Amino acid sequence: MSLAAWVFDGTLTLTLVVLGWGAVAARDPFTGIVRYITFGLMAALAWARLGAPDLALAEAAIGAGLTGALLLSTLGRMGLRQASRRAGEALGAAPRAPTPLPGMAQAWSGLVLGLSLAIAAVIGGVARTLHGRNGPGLGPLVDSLRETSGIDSPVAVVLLDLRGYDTLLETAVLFTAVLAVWCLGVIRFRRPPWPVDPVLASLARVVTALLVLVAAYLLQLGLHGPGGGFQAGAVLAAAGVLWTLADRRALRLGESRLARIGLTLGLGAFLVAAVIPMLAGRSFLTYAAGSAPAWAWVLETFIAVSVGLTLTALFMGGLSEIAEDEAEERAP
Amino acid sequence: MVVNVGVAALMCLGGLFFLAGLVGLLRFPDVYARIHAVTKADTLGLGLVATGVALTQASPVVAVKVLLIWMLTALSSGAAGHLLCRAAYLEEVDNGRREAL
Amino acid sequence: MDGPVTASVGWLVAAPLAGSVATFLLRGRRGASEAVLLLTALAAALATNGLVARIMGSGPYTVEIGSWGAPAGIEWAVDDLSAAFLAVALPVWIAATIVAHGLLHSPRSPRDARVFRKEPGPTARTFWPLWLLLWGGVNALFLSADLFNLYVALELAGLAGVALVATAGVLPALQAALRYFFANVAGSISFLTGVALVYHRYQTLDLQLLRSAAESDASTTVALALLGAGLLLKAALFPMHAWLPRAHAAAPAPVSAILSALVVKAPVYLVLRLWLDVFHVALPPSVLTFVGALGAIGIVWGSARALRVERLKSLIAYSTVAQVGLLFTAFPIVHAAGSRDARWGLVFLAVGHAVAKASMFLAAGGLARAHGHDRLDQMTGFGAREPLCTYAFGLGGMSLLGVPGTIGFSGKWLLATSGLEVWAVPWVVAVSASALLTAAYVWRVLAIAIRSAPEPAGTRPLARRIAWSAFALAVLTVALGLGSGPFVEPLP
Amino acid sequence: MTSLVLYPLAGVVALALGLAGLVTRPHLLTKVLAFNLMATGASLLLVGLGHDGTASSDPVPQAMVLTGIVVSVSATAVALAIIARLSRLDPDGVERSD
Repeated sequence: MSLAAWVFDGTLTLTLVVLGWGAVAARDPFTGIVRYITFGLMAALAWARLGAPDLALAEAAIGAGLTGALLLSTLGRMGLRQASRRAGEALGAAPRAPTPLPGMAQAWSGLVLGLSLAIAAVIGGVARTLHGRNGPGLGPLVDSLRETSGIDSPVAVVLLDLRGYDTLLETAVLFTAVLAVWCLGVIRFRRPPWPVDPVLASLARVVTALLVLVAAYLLQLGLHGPGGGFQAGAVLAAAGVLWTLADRRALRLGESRLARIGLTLGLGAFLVAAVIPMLAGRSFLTYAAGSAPAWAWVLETFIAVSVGLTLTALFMGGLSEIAEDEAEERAP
Repeated sequence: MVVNVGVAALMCLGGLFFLAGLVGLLRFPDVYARIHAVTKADTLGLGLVATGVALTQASPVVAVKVLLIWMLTALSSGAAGHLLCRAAYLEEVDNGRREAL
Repeated sequence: MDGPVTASVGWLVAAPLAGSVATFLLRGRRGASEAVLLLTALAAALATNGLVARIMGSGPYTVEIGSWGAPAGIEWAVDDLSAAFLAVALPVWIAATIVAHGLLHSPRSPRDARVFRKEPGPTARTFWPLWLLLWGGVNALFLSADLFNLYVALELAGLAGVALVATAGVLPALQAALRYFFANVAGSISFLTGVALVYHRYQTLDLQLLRSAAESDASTTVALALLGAGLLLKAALFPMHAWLPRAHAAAPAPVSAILSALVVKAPVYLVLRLWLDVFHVALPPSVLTFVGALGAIGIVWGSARALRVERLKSLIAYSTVAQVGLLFTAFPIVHAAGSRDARWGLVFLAVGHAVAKASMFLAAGGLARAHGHDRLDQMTGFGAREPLCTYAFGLGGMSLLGVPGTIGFSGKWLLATSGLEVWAVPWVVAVSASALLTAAYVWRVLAIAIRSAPEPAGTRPLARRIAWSAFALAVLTVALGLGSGPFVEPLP
Repeated sequence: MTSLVLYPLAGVVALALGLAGLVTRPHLLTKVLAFNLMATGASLLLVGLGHDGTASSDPVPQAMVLTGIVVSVSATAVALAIIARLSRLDPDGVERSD
């Protein structure tokens, strides 16, 4: 048993390290992105092995899936040729001066890699002494507080009640990302897209319905076991991405008032949950006794909607109407 | 016992199909053949493995879920294979092979 | 225990975030943004007022978010240190908001229109929501007493900062924003790694519990190094400073003011909190010597660059590199002296820099708007044209170099006297010498201001509220300076 | 010692490889990849250290990593939007495009 575990864990971690390095060291970014997506899927396996199904779901959907889709669509916006040859290297910095000595660049890379690995060795040494030494952490305490709170799932009770404030700020980070992407304006793909494929269009219809169902299922599961608002939102975002690909005119997030409200639902609901107790003289984000499950349900639902919309909006990129706004504002 | 042997056989057979798909991916000469190898063999392989897993489940609900996963994968990998081939065709990847279709 | 006054701290985070959502949703309504900004500022002012009153009255206190308490829940902890930063942050935010409003809504020069016609720049649509998110994020940083929560707040403030730099929309701004981004996330992940080690070493993330549990051992040292390295990168201490001057020079002026005054100050505050307060017993003193030495090099390097650059905003940005170096030079003094005076000296220096630098950047923004550019060689004689902006810049500069009567002087005086008591002579010399270098680059600008020259073509008058906001902050450095003596004395 | 110790160690290695990539790889998209690699590495460390196979797993690091994953994708999206916009503003880049 132990040997089998060592073989399995050894293979998985080695694959992770090799894929990770492969992604970063790849010659052209496309190869790197594909390797990174594979890395993300392997990381999802690792989360499952570490007893964290919530993370496995989130990593597969967000870490591998959506991040990969974002990277690939950026590559498409940069133009394949430009992206893979030189422009990506020259952007962001002044053109590199030719290195005075041949091999200088390699020496520099080697030096940095060596230093990084030395740092890793130090952290790894400390990590080995810490691993499994100090018992279950806050697990038992969280378990004992679950009854007080009323939320069943240990991860959900941490996420929505005990450390709900972290999650509030996290929804604010998501909101920041949408605003940042929108303020940069629309960036079209380098080449006009191909006509939408009928197979893709019908797939989108079927799968979207299924994905909404899956999202609802994950949402309902979230208060009792693995799943919840973020995972459900990620699944909704997958539907949104598919829909965007299949029918480019289907979603005009920024132009729809409803969609704008939807984007802010997660943060908005959290703020309401945080402020109501303050108005009643209690502390920030203190749910009234016994109402935590109800709040958690509301928050999870709103988070799912806004995460789904937010991630879709991030994938779609900026809005064309910003340019018009700009022109309007600048008229004398 | 019989079930266990059956499960093992299904899983091994599924694994073999995965292996065949992998060999095809690495060895076939052009993009269409490679996509063909992967999508077909892997879908079948996953189907066999999923059937094996479903048989081991005590709860029929979980078994149905496992088979549902297989059906979704079949749907999406078929569509993904189609889209990849279409992209390759429109982009004229693997010059010369386009006439072969 | 949680009276309304205590609980009202929450508005410092809730009000800006809610304001952000409101400005986003009410886009396009006439006067809506203004109303939301006004309400946000009012709520923040009331909360800050309650907080400072409570600190002066009954000392440090904590607020249990969700009423769970540490270690399961997250807490806000307010003491004189965080109160000082929050109290100073408020006027800086208000002044910068007024200037941002003035710059966004006053008619642009033809040159601006040409630059911005094709590419998106700051618009009311995304600017105010991002601005308020940054406000909330920075407040969250000064309040939080939980390591992981600090990580999330660092990410929120960092990402909003990057986005606000990018709102300038032009090529150098985007390149600077991207560099800022990479420095920022590298710092965040270093911090997160430190958080992971601390959690598994001490089974808690709460700073107050960590303070009593802290021990000196290998894992704590490595964790402190990782936490510190991340924060020093975000604070732009000398060899890790390269991202700062570009980002702060390229951002819209009010954004530069906030970034230099507050966003860079938050990691300095956190290093002070973690190294010299929470993990005081576990910190090897040699680390502080090292950091102090880097700070001293930073003073020289930043000032030397500030003497050479061609643009006013770059000059002020390099001055930030030098001043951050100065703050870290003071760390060994605070550690060696271990006295309340030395600590307050450092705090005065930090908040003094916040107010002074904000007023200088806002003045520079006004000057750049009036001239259509900020190239120093084509601004000769701006003192006569924009006297208020010039006074603001000059007074801010006086505070940086520590002219008696300003808050900068109080800080340096307290540091020097307590440093001399423990014979930390090299550090005292470095702190004092920084004044000479500061004087050099401030004088470089003032010399250009007072030289008489014909008005360059294309100069336009400036909206009054822009100059007045910058000037008000500059006056605040003097007010704080005059107030700082008695303010320190009566505290126990 | 169980084989689960390999996960935090792999996390640390991923962290180092990501850092090296962030510093030395010139392509901007690769830098974004490297930063994501670092984030995943730190997460593996955070969760992996608490899980030794004996105790039920600690939900607190899991919740924190869930937050971390969402924060990472937000940051990635911001960086990518800036990169895409840069590729339009850089005159060389535009001319050399297809």
